[in-house]
Amino acid sequence: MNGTIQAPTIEYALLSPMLIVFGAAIIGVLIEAFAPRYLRKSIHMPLTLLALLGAFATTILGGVNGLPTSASAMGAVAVDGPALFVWGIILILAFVSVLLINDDEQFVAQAAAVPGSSDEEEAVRSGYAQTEVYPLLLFAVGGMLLFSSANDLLAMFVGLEVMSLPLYLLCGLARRRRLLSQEASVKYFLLGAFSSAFFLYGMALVYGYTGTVSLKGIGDALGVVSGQETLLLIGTAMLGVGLLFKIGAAPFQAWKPDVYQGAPTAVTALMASTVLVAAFGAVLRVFWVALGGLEWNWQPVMWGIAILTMIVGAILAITQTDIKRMLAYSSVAHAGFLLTGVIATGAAAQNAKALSAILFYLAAYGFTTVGAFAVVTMVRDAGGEAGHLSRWAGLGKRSPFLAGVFAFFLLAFAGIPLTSGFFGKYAVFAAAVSGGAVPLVVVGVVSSAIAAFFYVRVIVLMFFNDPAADGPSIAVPTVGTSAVVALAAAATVVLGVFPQPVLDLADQAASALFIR
Amino acid sequence: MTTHYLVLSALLFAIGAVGVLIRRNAIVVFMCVELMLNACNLAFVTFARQHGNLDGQLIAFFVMVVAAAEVVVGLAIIVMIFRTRRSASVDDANLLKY
Amino acid sequence: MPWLSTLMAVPVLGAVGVSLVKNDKLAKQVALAVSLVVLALTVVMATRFDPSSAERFQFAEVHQWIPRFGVHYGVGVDGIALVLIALSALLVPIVILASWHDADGTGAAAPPKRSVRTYFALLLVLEAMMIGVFAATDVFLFYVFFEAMLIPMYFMIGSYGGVQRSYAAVKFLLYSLFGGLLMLVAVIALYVVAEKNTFMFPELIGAIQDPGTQKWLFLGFFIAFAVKAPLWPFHTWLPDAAAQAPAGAAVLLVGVLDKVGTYGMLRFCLELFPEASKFFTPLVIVLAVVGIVYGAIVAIGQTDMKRLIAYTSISHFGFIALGVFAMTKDAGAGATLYMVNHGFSTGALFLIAGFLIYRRGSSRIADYGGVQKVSPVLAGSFLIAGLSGLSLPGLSTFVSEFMVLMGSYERYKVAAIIAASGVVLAAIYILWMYQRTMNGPTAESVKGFTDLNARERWVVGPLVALLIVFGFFPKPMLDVINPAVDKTLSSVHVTPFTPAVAEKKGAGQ
Amino acid sequence: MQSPVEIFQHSGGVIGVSWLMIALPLLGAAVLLLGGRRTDRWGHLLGVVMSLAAFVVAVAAFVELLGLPAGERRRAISLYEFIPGVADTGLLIDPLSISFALLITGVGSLIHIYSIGYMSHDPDRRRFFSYLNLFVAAMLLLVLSDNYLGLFVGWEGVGLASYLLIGFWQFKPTAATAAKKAFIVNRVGDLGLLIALFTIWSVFGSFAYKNLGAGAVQDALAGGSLSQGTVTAIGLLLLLGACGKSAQLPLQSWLLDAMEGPTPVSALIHAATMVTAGVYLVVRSGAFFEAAPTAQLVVTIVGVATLLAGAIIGCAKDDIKKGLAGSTMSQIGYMMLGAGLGPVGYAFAIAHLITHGFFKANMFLGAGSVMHAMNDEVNMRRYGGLFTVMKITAVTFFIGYLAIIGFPLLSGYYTKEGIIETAMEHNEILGWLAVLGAGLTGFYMSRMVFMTFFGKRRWADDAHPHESPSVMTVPLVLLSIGSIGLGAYLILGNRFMKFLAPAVGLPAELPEPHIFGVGTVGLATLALVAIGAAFAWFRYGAAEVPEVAPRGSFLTVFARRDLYGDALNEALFMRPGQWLTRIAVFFDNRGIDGLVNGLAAGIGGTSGRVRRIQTGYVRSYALSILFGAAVVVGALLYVGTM
Repeated sequence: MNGTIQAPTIEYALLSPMLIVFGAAIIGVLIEAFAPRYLRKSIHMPLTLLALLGAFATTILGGVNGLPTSASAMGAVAVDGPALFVWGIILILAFVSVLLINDDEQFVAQAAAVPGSSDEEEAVRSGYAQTEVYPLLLFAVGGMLLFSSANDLLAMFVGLEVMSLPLYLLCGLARRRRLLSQEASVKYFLLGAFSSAFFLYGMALVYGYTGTVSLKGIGDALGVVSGQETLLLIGTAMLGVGLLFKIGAAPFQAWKPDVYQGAPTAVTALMASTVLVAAFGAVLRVFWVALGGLEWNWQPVMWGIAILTMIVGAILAITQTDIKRMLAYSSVAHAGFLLTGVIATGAAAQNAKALSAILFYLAAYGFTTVGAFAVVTMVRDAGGEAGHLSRWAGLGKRSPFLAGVFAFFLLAFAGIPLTSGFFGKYAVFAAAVSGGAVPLVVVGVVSSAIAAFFYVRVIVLMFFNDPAADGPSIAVPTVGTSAVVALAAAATVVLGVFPQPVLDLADQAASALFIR
Repeated sequence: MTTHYLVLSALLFAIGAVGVLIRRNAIVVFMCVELMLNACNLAFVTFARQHGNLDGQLIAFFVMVVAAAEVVVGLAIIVMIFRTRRSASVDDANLLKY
Repeated sequence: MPWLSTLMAVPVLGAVGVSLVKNDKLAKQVALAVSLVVLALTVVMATRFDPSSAERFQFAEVHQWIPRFGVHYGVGVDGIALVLIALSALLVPIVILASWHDADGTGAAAPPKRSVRTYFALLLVLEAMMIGVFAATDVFLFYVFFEAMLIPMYFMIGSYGGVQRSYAAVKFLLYSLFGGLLMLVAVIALYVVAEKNTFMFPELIGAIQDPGTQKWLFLGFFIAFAVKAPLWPFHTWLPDAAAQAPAGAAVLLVGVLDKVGTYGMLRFCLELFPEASKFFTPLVIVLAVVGIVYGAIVAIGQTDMKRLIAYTSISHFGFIALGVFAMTKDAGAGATLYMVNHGFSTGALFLIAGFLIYRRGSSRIADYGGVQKVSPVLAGSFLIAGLSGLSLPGLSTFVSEFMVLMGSYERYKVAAIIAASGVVLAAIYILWMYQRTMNGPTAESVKGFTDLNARERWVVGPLVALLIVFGFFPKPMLDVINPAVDKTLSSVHVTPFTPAVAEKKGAGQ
Repeated sequence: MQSPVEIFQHSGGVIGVSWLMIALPLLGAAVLLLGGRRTDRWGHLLGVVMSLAAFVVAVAAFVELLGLPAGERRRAISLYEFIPGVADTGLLIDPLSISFALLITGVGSLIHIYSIGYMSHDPDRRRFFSYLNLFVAAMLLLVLSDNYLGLFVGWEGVGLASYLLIGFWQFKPTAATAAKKAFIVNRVGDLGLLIALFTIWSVFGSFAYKNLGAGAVQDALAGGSLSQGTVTAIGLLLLLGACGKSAQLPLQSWLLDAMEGPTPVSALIHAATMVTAGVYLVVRSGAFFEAAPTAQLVVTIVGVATLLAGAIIGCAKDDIKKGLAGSTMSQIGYMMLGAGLGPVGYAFAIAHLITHGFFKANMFLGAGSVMHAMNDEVNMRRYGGLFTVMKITAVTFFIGYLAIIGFPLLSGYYTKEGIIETAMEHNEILGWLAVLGAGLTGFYMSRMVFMTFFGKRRWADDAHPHESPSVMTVPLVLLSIGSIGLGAYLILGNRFMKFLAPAVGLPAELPEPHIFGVGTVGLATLALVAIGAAFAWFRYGAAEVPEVAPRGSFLTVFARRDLYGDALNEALFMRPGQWLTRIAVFFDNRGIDGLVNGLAAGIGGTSGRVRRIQTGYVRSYALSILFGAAVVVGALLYVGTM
């Protein structure tokens, strides 16, 4: 026992995406501290974009250099195929969302200023901008990267928090309807903290059962340790609660509609797309790698949750009157569809199939979502964005193109062939069927038939109804926004017509499954 | 004998959880969450003792740090909404529903 | 030359062109020209089709599309597909000509003006998909077209239809979508169970052996087709959709889109799941026969022309389904021929009804009377179309209906006899409608009617001509259809029908 | 007993081109329909020419057929493949079909000519002639086709022509309704015919007469592939079809309404030709009926019932056309009776059919001529004493009258007498009923003649009767000549029976027709006819005829109301049908569609209720999370214990 501690080995090359993002985030903080206000935005913007691009590039590089066979950073992070794929999606979607965020209409001038107070007017007049959003966003993204690739529960917990905390704040920074925004932020924060406490306690119990928090360790331990099954099961349940909360599976979906509606739409876009991706990365790791041996215990429960999630999402969305709220419920339903893939485990080949299906679905869904919310940001009236569906009536006549694109996104959500959504659904359901979960798939298609109703309803509103007299105007989109819409639409088309390349990519990523 | 500690942590967690459900003041609700986190800490330390490895204790430190960060963010948010609404009651904030 | 791909590409490009043209009139002309080109190409292709050839699907093209799912871009036609493609290619230009003013808000009680270009672009897109769905030899590709087809039709009903249009459009879309999604499950399961790693139809024949699985998959496919066809009791969307859709769209909806259902039964249900098909035959036949009688009776009770025609179609789809599931050569060929003839007949009925509505601005039968006096040609063509609806001998519909009934009688006497009663009911609903609209003293509101103008004559003329020509000389079509039907039935393994006399002889030897 | 001879494939000669008989009138119809108003000026002439051309071809074919030895007088020519593997389109020229062809084209041409005059004032005369040509073509296809499918096509074709012509004055609601009724009632019969065809197909796998001869049927019966029950069913179903077309009970109701059509139509279609198609069908299907005695018996019963019903109706009608229609029903009843009596009967039936074609057409056209003169007055109570003003019409009508009541030596006498005699040998009751029918005929026809041409003038004030133009009277004359001599020519020496033999067979022992029979039956018949005529004279000749019909006895009312046939249909089919329709429509909207919409509404409602759970209170969300957590824990533990 000599006092020498050998330094941990860190695979900087592999981890560089994370490091870049975090580094950029910290620099961003420093900018907030030192750069003059009028310069900040013009520095933040390129910095953030560059950071994300760089991270993406290094992610690709990591993929090209061949995947490591063992976890990195002393087994804390597993930079494996799925991780890289998920990172890739997250980074692109984040990049896209940043283009949305770069819009003064989105964020409050000064969060500290009380709504309607004199100092808010002051802040608005002096053209302040809450430029902290950029570093916050970078932190959140970094958190996602860690969350989705963590190879032990501690790292995962840290990632979870690093991802969530900035988002709590971002939710509260809407420029219009600040009360709603702040309320969303509070709700998200309290419930998020509450759920992460569950995650933590579950982690503690699992640790108590296995004596380790590394996923690999847990997985191995399940085989050998015996007795105190209860401890393990409760632990599993609570871990599950923490994670399912993040993906908004029923009955933990309550926060989603409120938060999605209240938050600035750009942030909603970010959350709706990237958080789901990251969370599913984590879910898969925990339930397949760590708790794979417990399959027979958690699968039945997961069945129930998946079914409930699909149904609740579909049914509740039908009567929504706010477009963002409706999309929130739709994302609940989609989380349910994805869960069918999580359940479809079996032999290695089957797992790979399911995994790649989920990865493809995430990519497809993420793009469409960002696009849809981008369109939402453009439909405005006096009070800011025209959220209420009735205001969308006859949009198809006022601006056919925008309405057409939005309709296209909706059809993709509904899973109509020749859109990305269709192949996403198909892949997941196919995996589920070959995984023997046919009843689940039947529920899936039934609920997506129900879901189709409210997507179609919006189309009816936009195209078949006559415009409201004082209907909303279409904001002249910023370059960023229009770029986002274009990109999302392109992705939805391409993935809907030639999904093969992305499917291959997902297959490669999934072929080796998760490294332990 | 570590069982007692575990029971205690479970109790603390339960108290925290119940607190979140029944208290109105956002600050207090938040405190209850902190209480739940600390219950977890206790559990970690206990299990660390049980297994005779340091992971649990180490995790406890991490949790404290995270909790601290959470406090920072949480208070910021709560203060923000308190200033607009002149109330810290979580029940007042229910414009978003159905 | 990749005939089928061309047939699909031309209308798609045409649609792009039409939507780019700025001037409405020009757009219409472009659309018409494009559809005529497609028709011409189809005719040329048909002439090069060799019914006697050994290879089943001709003009076949197979390219990998999504290897990951074993999906190919696989197209090719046998006799059945060919005649249906020809039907589509023929109806589209006629519909375009007939819908000349449907979108530009003229005419009595027309819906408010909508984008004309969009309407005709949608028509062309729809045509491409209709051709695709019949040409697809890859089950997945078929499914893709099967679902995607809904969208253009949905918009055509929804934004160019009558007062109730959005209700009708949504009902149509959701109903079909629901069926389609059930089919999706079956499609997936088919792929998984067959373990052929391909969706190519020929390779999937006989791939599913286990009868239990067959039954489930059959149901998945069948319900989708039964909704599409539509078969009783999945039919209630059709009257709404057909009544609300503009006449042209209604023609394509009832004349072609719905045929995809019966076509699917014949092509996929029978061949992929022969055992299950035999197992469910009694059920299907009951549904079909009920549909025939029920549809006819409800049609008699209608007060709205388009709804009436829609219900007659429900009755007719009963005949087609009966013919498909009787699984005899005559019935099968009859059913296929029926699909085509019904396209002509119902097409003509809807379009002429459309002309009436365009003049009078109402589809209520009670608002007409004595039209024969003021516009005899309109009335005359309406009568011929109607008579084809009650399948009068000498019109092509008779041949198909006769073959269906005769072929069904070979196996299911009772069913065929009950179905035959539709012959009487058909006379009632058609002639009663004709009497109420065309005969009797001329109603005030009808006095000002003009007779069919040149454009409208060009719309009706070809249809009537085809009805009569194929009524006396159906051989050309049957020669194309028969071999295909034989192949189909041969892979279902049903014992072909032999007359009692011949049987005895066979026994004697 | 000698059965029909086999059918030979034929080529060349006139028979080889006998399809022209059908093609020419069809062409005429097409030209007139497509030509539109342009052809108004000469349209009617084209119609006549086409019909006459067909007649010429028919005669030529007839001559050529006679040139062949009796054993080869069944010539089939195949034209083209109609439905591959099912049936070809082909014609069969044999004594039976050619006699029909001659009747149709001959009488048809005369009526065409007559119509030129009769329809001269109608703006739509061209359309009328196109329909007439269409009818001739369809009727010829019906009788000339060499297979049942072709027959069915013609069968429906004449149905269409009849529909179009009854409803020719479609602006009259009564006409339109009558036309529709005729078509629909016929369809009921067609249903029977269709099913008969299916059954024949399922047994024999063919529709061609050459495969369905007596031999084939007997073999099938012997071979066991055709049960007695089946062949009886075939017979009855064919009969049902025949009843529809020939207005036999129970499908007679349409014929009287059909008189809404222009009179030439009533003469050609609803007296001379189309309505006799049922008889043709029964005779043509002799092979089946002879194998099914039950079916044959039913045929005779239907025949007798109808001949009495028709006669009774005829007795009470004041509308001259309706009266003639009733008589037509009755006479076809005689033919049907004959057709049910095997080869002997066939000959008499067809012979009566032909003579009836002449004298009934003759009388209808006469009636038309009268109406023409009385500006379309049809009520005989407003006629009377017309003999003086329109002699030709009166005389020709009178000849027709004598012929139909069976006045000795005239056409009707021989043919009707033949049927009655044969029936008598076959079954006394039927025979005597037929005799009774003859008596009734004597009464109602005399009544008609007396009310129309004799007695006091009861004309409307604005009526100025005058003889019709020669274009109308010449056909009357020609037809009346046929009404005089044709019967004797056909019957004496069994000329017609022998001629028909190749087609329908020949009975073992032939009857010996006399120029004037003195058998009991013959005398009885004459006596009854005389009584009937005398009674009619006493009631309508000598006595005053009231201008408005008296209420009349129950029997009279019964007859006026067509024996309550319509009332019966209405009670049994129409009203229930209407109810059924209403119920079905209601069920469809509320029931099935209600279910569909209800489902949608249900989901919506659920959604509306469930979303209330989302109260907006953080704490309730937290509760839901805690609750969910508890459930998950519980579930996991539960699963774990299993």
